[in-house]
Amino acid sequence: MSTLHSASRLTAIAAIGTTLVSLTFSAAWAQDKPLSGVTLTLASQNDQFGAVLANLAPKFKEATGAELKVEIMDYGQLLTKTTADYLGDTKGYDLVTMDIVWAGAYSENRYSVDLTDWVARDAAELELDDIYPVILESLGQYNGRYVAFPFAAYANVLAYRKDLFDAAGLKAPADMEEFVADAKKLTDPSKKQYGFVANGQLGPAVAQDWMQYNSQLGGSILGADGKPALNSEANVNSLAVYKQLFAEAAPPGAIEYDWGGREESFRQGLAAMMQTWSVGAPGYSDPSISKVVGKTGIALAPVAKGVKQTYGVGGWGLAVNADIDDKQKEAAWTFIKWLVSKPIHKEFNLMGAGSFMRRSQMTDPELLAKFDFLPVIAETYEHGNGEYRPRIPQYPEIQDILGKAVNSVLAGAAEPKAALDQAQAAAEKLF
Amino acid sequence: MTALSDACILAASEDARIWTMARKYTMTDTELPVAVPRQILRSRRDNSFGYFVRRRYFLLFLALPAFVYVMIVGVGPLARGAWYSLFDYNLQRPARTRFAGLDNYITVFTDQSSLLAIYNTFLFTIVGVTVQLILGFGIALLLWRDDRFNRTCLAFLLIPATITPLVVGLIFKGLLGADYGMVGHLLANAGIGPEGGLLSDGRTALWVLIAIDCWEWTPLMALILLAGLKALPVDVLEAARADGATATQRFARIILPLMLPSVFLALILRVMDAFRVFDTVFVTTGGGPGDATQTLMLLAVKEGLSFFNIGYASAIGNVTIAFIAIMASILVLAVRRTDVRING
Amino acid sequence: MAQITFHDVSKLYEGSYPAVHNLNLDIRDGEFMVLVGPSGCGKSTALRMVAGLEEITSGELRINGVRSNDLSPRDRDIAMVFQSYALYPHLTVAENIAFGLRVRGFEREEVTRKVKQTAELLELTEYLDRKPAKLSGGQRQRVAMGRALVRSPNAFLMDEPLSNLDARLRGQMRSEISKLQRMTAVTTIYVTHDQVEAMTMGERVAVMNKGTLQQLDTPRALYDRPKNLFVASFIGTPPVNFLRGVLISAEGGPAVRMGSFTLGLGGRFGGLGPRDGQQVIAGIRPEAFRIADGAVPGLNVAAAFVEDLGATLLLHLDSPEAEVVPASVVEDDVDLEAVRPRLRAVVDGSLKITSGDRLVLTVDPAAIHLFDASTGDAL
Amino acid sequence: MNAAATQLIARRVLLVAITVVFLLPVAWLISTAYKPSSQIFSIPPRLGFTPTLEQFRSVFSYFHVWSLLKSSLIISGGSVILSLLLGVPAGYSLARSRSRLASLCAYFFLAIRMVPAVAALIPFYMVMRDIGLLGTWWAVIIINTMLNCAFVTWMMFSYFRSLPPELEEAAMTDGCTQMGAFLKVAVPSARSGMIASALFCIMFSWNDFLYPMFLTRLDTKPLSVALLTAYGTKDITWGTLGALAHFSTVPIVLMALFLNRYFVQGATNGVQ
Repeated sequence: MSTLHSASRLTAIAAIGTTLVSLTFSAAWAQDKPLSGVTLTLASQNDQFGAVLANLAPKFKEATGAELKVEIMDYGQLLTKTTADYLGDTKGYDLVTMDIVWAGAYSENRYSVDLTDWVARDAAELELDDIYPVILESLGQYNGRYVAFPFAAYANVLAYRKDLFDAAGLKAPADMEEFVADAKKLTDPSKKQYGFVANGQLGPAVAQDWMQYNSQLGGSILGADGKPALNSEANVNSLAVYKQLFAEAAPPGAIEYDWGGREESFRQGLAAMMQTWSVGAPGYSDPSISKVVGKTGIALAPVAKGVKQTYGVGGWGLAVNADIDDKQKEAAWTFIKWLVSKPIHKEFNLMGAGSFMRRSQMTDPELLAKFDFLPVIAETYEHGNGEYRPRIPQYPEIQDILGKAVNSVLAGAAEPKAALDQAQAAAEKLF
Repeated sequence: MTALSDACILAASEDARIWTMARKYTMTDTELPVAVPRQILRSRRDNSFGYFVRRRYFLLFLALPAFVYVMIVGVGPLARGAWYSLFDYNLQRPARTRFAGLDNYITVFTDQSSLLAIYNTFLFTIVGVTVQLILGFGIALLLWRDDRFNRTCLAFLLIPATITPLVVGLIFKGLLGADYGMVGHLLANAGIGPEGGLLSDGRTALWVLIAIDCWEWTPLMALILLAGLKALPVDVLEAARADGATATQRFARIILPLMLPSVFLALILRVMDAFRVFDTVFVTTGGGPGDATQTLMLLAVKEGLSFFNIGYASAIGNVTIAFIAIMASILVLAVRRTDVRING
Repeated sequence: MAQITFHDVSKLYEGSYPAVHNLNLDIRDGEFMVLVGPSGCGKSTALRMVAGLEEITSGELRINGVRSNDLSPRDRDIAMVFQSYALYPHLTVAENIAFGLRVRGFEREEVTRKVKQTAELLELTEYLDRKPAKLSGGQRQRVAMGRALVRSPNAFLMDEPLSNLDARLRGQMRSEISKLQRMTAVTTIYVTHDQVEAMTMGERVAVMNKGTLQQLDTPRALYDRPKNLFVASFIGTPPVNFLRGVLISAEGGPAVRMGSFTLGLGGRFGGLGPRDGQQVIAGIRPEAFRIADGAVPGLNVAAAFVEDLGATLLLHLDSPEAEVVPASVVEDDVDLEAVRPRLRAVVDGSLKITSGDRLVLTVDPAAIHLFDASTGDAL
Repeated sequence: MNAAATQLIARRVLLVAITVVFLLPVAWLISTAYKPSSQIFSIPPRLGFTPTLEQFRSVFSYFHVWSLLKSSLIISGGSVILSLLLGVPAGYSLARSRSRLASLCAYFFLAIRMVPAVAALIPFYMVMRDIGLLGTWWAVIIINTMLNCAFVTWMMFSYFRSLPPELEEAAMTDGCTQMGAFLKVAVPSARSGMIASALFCIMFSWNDFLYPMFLTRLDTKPLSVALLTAYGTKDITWGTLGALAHFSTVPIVLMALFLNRYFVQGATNGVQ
């Protein structure tokens, strides 16, 4: 009886104690975490980093007290919904992942908070020197002002099948001329073996891939005056080469491929070479989705002879919605700083985001152990070019016009010159 | 709109008449014989106006919510859209907005992409719906007899129509792909069709899309026609059979004329939807290759929801509405005419 | 129980002749009133106006002396039996019968009791749990009756309630409805296009045509003293014969001359006076003809064909002498009449008459109806 | 065997063949959802596979499937209920009205149904923003209801016109109020018409993605929008799509299978 009695008393005291302790603790938490009670909504492209961002949310809450909700959307949906959000001042999203090519539109319409002053203020905290200048410039700035802050940079690299190259006694192509020749050599439709694969699908897919090749073949979308020069001789030639590659060295279905289809065909062993964003590279050695584990190599993207040795850089910045109130803006900036900080960004990449952008990451042994292609990326960034796709406000329309032109050429419905002339006429109307 | 305002006016004028009557009769009320049932007396007092006026108000009251709702939620935004279509108006470049008059409409009818889109949309609708009507009628005739076997068949046949159109597009994209697609691979091996798959060639892509639409909607067509068949008067058909009409004669002379209302319903529903085709095209070809499978809705969605070119997108939308309305009117007229010719 | 009065009631539709035109009709408490006429004559419209299903354009409808033009059907407290029966397909027989009581808020036990009683009366007890779709035509008709009978309404309104039944069932139900009406003594308005139903069931019958009341009378009076050509032709089977004639003064007093056949009218008109020479139409019922035995002057006819009905023969006769006028009634039952008007006579079934036989017919002057040839009204 | 029996068998064989042709693509979609990723893309494509639920696991890791399903249910359910509440009375009213403008009015409703989504979407978006419903289920329900109730009105107009008015007249002489006659007699006897039009509405709302894509947010997103997202994603395989498609198609297919009897009945009266 007495033991029972004392036991219950003990329980009571313990209960009171815990309550008191938890009370003090939660008060302390509230003090420690400046963003308690804040909820940030992030609109994310459904690249690899999307899921990683969502997975990092609890960690961010632990660090700052703020809730992070990540809405992952496909490219078209993301563009449409975030633009609608900006235009309607609906404050649906606090943070938006901004494709490098949207920078012009963001800047012109003041969709996002100008982060320039904050970047300058927090330069030390951000460790800006550790981030490649090309990335800061093309993923974040437009006309010298920060419309977003880079968080996921991609390098355009050459992915190739070492085994096939070795078997044919070839080395990874050093320039575009070799690339074309090798692609043809390694094509054997009877064995379902193709030398090359790229995006052929109507829309952004074909436009972006072609712009990549175009740049490496010496073409340019804009002329020296900043106006479209789609039908320049260099562009017509490069489109002819692109068409030739599709006709002679690509899997027949490539005309319907977007990024996913292209990667899939490489992972399935259908194609020997492709230029691709570095972000897909880890997938080649994942046996659950890849049939070419251990047979692939990553090299610098080849550039045509006589063309300046620069490599494509792309990726995403985080923009802060200009419509939200100041407290939310501060919180959003806090998140950006937190995410790009050295330790978190390393973890971000370790979790599979594929978004390397700091010099320190290129030599980090832990990362290197997992991603052996980092030196290639480092080299790409050193000579990076983020402007081969013009980041002007009219970019979406130009991309659409180009996509249609290139896709028609690939489908055999038009000749390169005629298609680009027509595209040029359409593009001029936008200015 | 007109019907309702008409009813309102009717009710109002009726109102005045009733009031004078009511005054007249309240005087006679005092002289009522005792035998009058209380119920009648009570209702006299409760109702300030007569039953038939209340009947009109009642019907009006039933229709009004839907009408008001549609006006507010539908017609309001549409009217705004019609207004926008007169402007060169891009939400992303508000500074460049200017009154454009009919320029947007002129563009719709001169621009190569939109002309092709109009052509494709009509081709898609007319060929698709015609094929669906013929196949659907055939299936409906097969399913006519009402037994368990046919009911089961019908239930399964309806599955394509219930599948999300987005998924339908994905299914066929997956099946027809030249490299991994089951059908695409077979065709490639047999050397049939373009090398890159049926959807990758401008000469075949639209026909494939029509075929997909037929796959998806023929069963629904069959369902509506079957419903019409089941509503046919049995005695007429039996009389025709007794008169010794062959199956073909019965079909051409009896069934087809009597089925006109169902055919009309099926056509009007399908034409409306086919003309607004979007989902399946969006995921299979996205309008490509080039502009080969561009449709009006695809173009409108791209202009409106990707480029926020509201003026132009609204113009395309309005042209689409106009085309649908014209086709629907032609259908209505055609059916009336045939109906008059057959039924006198 | 109610008295129902139509006072100058009209129903107009835009762009067509009045469906009902200045109808004056007084239906007494407890009376069985039949409205009869060809289709489109306005009888159903009149009935529906009583029920409150049709709006009255002008005039006054009184139920128990109260102007009821603007009362809702519910407030009129009448029961109606529809031609299509209008049974609620989603309710069982019992629920169908109980419906009117339920919506009027009767107690549950009372409803059950009354439904049971009514079902017994109509021999529907074993079908109470069935849905209407599972009933035969006759059973449905009885359910429709039951729905009316279960309440004690001001009046029963019946709109061609028997027209969907076969002939035998119809005969049976005719007497049953009459019986039930007498039993309940509820004022009843019964609409039909069938003059047999009208004659056998109605205490009084209102004959309507083209929206106008032609004659309101007892069945016997309608038969004996039709007010105009329409009523004469509508009432009686086989229908009356019309012969064109002219009134003359003959030796034996006034007479009507029809072609070469002159028939003395006995004392019926006294002196003709101004009527002498008036164009008339003579209506002679088929059963009024007698076959003359030789000497007597009569109408010479030839039998075109003979229908042997057992007890009687129905003769279709061609008359070269007199001009037969087609009856102007458009009736579903009596077709082909207009094609070639023939005289019809009903004679004793024992006579041996075959087609082609030549006969002489006479008529009792008292059985002849005379109508003004221009107005069609009885003289 | 007599001619009639032979004919019957021929008809049935033909029907089965047609049904199989129509179902083959569906079967392929279903099968991809049970294939391991490595077997979906094989060259040459093959029929046999090792069944696995891997794709379903992957769907659940990418998407909040239950939340998507819930949104889809709420949006279609809400819109169908509202559409019936608005459309059935309106269709009844137009069918019973003696005004010559009634059928014109019915065609007006049909015309509303034809409106292409883009034409109304952006203005509607602004309105929803102004009244603060953006991102909620209500926004989608409201606009879907506009289209669906227009359709229901038109369909029920045709349906009620094929039903004799005597039923309601009988009810009113039996002592019903007008509302009583409508609710207790007209509505129950139009059951199959209502089920048929409800099915059409559910199919529309469930499958529509343009409106919800624009008008919903993370927590209110329905399945159709997620399908769109999945389609545009590089690392989501066909199998995962196939598995996700299960959730978006199976409920509707089941509904159609169970209710197709009403479909036929409803359409039977609706077309006359």
